[in-house]
Amino acid sequence: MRIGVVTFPGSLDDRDAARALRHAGGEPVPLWHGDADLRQVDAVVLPGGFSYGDYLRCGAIARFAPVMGPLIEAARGGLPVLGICNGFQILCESHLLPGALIRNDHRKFVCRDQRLRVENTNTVWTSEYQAGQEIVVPVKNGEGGYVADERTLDELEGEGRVVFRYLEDNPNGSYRDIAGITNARGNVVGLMPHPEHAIDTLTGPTTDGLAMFRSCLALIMGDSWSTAARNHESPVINAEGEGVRA
Amino acid sequence: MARVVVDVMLKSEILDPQGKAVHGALGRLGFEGVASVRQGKRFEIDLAGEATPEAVAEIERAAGTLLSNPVIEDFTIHVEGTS
Amino acid sequence: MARVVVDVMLKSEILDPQGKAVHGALGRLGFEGVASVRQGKRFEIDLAGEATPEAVAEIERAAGTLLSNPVIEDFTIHVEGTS
Amino acid sequence: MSIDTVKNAEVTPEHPQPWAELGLKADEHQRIHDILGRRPTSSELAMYSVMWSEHCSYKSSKVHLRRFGELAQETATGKLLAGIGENAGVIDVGNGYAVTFKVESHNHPSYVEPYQGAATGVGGIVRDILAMGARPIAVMDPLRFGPFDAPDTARVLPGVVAGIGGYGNCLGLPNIGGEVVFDPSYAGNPLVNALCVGVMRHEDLHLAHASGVGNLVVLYGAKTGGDGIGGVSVLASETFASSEGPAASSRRPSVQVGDPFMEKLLIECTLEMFAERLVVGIQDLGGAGLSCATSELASAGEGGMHVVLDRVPLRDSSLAPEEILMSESQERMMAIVTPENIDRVLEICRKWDVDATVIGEVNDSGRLTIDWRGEQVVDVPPRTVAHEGPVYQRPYARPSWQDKLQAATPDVLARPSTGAELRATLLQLVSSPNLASKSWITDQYDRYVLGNTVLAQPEDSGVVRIDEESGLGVAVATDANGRYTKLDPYAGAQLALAEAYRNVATVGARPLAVTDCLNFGSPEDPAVMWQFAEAVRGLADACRVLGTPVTGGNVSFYNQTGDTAILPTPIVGVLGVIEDVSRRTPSGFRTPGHVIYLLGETRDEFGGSEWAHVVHGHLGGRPPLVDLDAERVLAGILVDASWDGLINAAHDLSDGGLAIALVESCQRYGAGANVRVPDGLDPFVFLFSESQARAIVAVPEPQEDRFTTMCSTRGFPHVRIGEVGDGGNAGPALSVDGLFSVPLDDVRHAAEATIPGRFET
Ligand SMILES: Nc1ncnc2c1ncn2[C@@H]1O[C@H](COP(=O)(O)OP(=O)(O)O)[C@@H](O)[C@H]1O
Ligand SMILES: [Mg+2]
Repeated sequence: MRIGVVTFPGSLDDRDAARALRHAGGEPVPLWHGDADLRQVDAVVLPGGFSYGDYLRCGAIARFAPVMGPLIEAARGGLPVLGICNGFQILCESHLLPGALIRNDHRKFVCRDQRLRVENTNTVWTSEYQAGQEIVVPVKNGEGGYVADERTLDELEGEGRVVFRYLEDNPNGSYRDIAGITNARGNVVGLMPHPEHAIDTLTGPTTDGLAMFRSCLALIMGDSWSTAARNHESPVINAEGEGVRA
Repeated sequence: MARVVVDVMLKSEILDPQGKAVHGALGRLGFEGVASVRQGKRFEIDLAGEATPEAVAEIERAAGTLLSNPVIEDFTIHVEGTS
Repeated sequence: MARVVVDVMLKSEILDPQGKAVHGALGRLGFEGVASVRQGKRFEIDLAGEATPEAVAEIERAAGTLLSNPVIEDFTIHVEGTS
Repeated sequence: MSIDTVKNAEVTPEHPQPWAELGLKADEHQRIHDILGRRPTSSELAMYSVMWSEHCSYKSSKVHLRRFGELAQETATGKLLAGIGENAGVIDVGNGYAVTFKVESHNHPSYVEPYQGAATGVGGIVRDILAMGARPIAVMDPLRFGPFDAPDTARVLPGVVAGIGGYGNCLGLPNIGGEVVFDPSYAGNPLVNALCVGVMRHEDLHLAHASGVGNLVVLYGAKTGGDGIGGVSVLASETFASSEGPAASSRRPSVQVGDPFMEKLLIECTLEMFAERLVVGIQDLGGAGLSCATSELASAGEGGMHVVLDRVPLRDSSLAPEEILMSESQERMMAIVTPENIDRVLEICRKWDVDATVIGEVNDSGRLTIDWRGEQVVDVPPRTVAHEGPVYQRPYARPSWQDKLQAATPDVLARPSTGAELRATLLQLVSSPNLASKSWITDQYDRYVLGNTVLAQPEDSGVVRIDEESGLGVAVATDANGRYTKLDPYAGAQLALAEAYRNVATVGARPLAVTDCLNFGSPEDPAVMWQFAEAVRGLADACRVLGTPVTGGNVSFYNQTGDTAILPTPIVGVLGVIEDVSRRTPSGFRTPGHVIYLLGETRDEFGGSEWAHVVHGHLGGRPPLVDLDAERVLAGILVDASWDGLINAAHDLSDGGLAIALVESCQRYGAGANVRVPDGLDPFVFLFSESQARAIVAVPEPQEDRFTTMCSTRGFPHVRIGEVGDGGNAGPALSVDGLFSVPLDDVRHAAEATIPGRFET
């Protein structure tokens, strides 16, 4: 299963995302920010890092990279896209996801192992988790405070689009302890924590991150999700999280 | 050669941790009488040519797309000296 | 209630990576005619009372110590509306 | 504008020059005349003055550092692939892999502008590692600050930490360890040392040579601005009516702003050049900028180089040639490339959006010649600039106060004896700034990026995997104890090495090689110079015994305010290899019932101890005994026991002694411990002595016999002091039989409240 990993100037966790995909049984395909070409991948991961130094605003400059043109269009059409940390920031700047990420409330970069609750397993990227499952994944960011206006927040909560929530203490002042969200369709997910750094207990605190990549692979393999995605059809996701034709 | 200045501030309803910190620090420095502090960004954009209405309009477009994120920020723009 | 604004910019001879990045992005986005971009900080300080000379002097002191590092930055201060 | 050309210099011998303002001594100035057979041009004077400065020429330390060169240039794994003199030492770690590492100081800039000073310190050491042909894979940051409560410490520390994190995190380099120590002597002289580790395949090793007549000199990276040329700008001002007149000096900042994003691009595009074998020689631009890079490359290569200065891309078009030569603008590299490869090199730079310019050519003239606006402004033998600087035999003498200091032993200090007193002492130490948890600081550093970090703070050493197939990895630790070194510089330096060596072995890695950053006061003070000479002698002697060569390092002098120098602080970094990182030994107790052994001999040693410092504010006597043979045997046991799976936790004993080590091992995973004082040992000495060559280990009961046999056959002292405990429903606790018991929650609170309580705003 070919899953693209985009490298922007300043991307840092792109190799790590590729490694995680391999561990999960997928085939990572490098995508270059400068090429407006998705190379026929079945899904895309926007990795963490400091694209363009995170100058101006995190993700603000990367959003305009050539690769983002086809990516935004395909994501609107249903292509599975996961944005991790900087990737999440880019998805928000691209308006594929609502809200924005600002400076941590304590104004320091924070790197630590973070407990999260999986709030929604009906997305392309979370179907392999149990509803309400608690996981521990590293969080590392300086501008990870999720903010949006009340209306948007209520809407997200109402539609069950908060995918991950911080437990114990909120590492960055995110409104309503939001760690990750999805679009209405469940194919685009963004989160600040780093699942790609929780794939083995040698280099990470847990293996809790693997299920995120497995979820997507399961869907792609389990059914013609990828064709559906490429044909920009809207698949329905059932409780078990397997993609089935509408 | 003209200079266009774009000021970008977080919307008032968005929490501003840096402003809050500065406010606190001012307090600790024994400076009373501050009601609130907001911290934003200032862009000084030097144009190669004159600040023609077209040029300024261009910068205004950039300010609304690149320099600020309308979801959380507002911006103001002025040609230097004419603020 | 008065507002004092402090603008902090890197000294002109100091490298400004952020301004450089913005300049580059403007170019890629097809905004022509920009000679240079500098990015700095803008502090909007709302006073509980009036902007008395004493108050402004106080803030000026803070601007030179807390809000900027004279080694690499310059600041300008003005009372809003009277910039 | 008038340019001081070589021609002009020949015909105006009397022309006054500000050589003194540039820090040159009269005899040094004369030597330049003798070398050139004429007065130097302003550009040449600038080059010599900065290259002959203490920082670049090591003129005060050279005669002592020779001792390191006399060590056998080989490690347990074979000959060094590169040693002292290169940008960094290179060590063979097997499987065709080589690693390079080096620690450097950025002390003064970090005091003036904490964030940028520390940030550019990281940037500089990373470029050194890159210049060896290696991919940087981790950084570490040994730090020293003034009094914990001093207002200025609250300015410096948060800025320094944010700067190290800001730059390292943005580069995508995991921070895997360091130190944070507070002492009044560092007020006004904080120490910001930065260490970087890199990895390469043997065949990728690159050296700073400009060889191959006709090869091209490529400058790439950031544009050149007026950064960091403070002193030199007198050249650009009054004395030489250059473009902007007297304003110049004031306009030249001596602090630089780093651009980690540019550095990240520099790394990726440089590694791509290496991968395609496009680079003949390479050099980073650090202190002394182009002066250093051009003269060092030329003198290490064919011996000749011609540069056209006008081609250097400038950020500030008003710069005079001497300023361009001096500029310390960050994020720049210089590569020597054959004409066939130049197009490909420029193409790679374009791909990464990095400016690259051919500014010159290698020749066999034996001279470094530089043109500016069509005229020659530099014509010098490069060796005389780069390698044949002045060498001083600075006078040194054991200070008169040394005897008094050593006579003031801690034996007179009141000691805790009852259980309640010992418990209180423990909590007092745990919450003291130097021993308290540093997580408020280290949580600002990314330790996960690159996905190969196996151990990082608060472990004894950082461990990174370098080969995913075989699990081959390296471990690095840095240490230095300024109080020990003040009491006895010779022993103090050896103890720094001993602790770093021990820390590496504690995680299960075989110690191989050393890098060091020698932070001292003014070399013009004979007492300081004596401390320095003794420390170097001690370190060299200890390296000989342990078989760990010094592969490179850095000297930082003039760390003093007025006549008071900092505590002599020889930071020692040790690198070790571990064949399979999955065998590493963590420091934390996990499994209740595992048996805790104390390895090594415990003596009544409190000179320079944390206890004397925290409880009595006392510094006197002698540091703990140095026993390098014991360190060696202990290391062997820790490494083999880890490989054979005999131990599942190990922690070395250092500051604060056994009590602190136990607390740290319990804290890690929240397991308790019940220990007993061995017969014949005083409880206070047992708990708080800082005797060296010691460690604690947790042994699974089935392995106990094999483990004790290993220790006995090697004749190493080992005593069973207790077991890892679950604490039962009372919750985990650290209990010392018959004396006291402390709930871990109390300990954690004591340990974790201190640093945030001071710096969280
Ligand atoms: N500035 C720092 N940066 C990164 N890690 C640090 C820093 N200061 C302390 N640490 C880490 O905290 C842990 C405890 O430090 P220390 O007590 O000095 O270790 P040790 O006594 O074993 O040398 C070590 O893992 C060390 O690497
Ligand atoms: Mg240790």
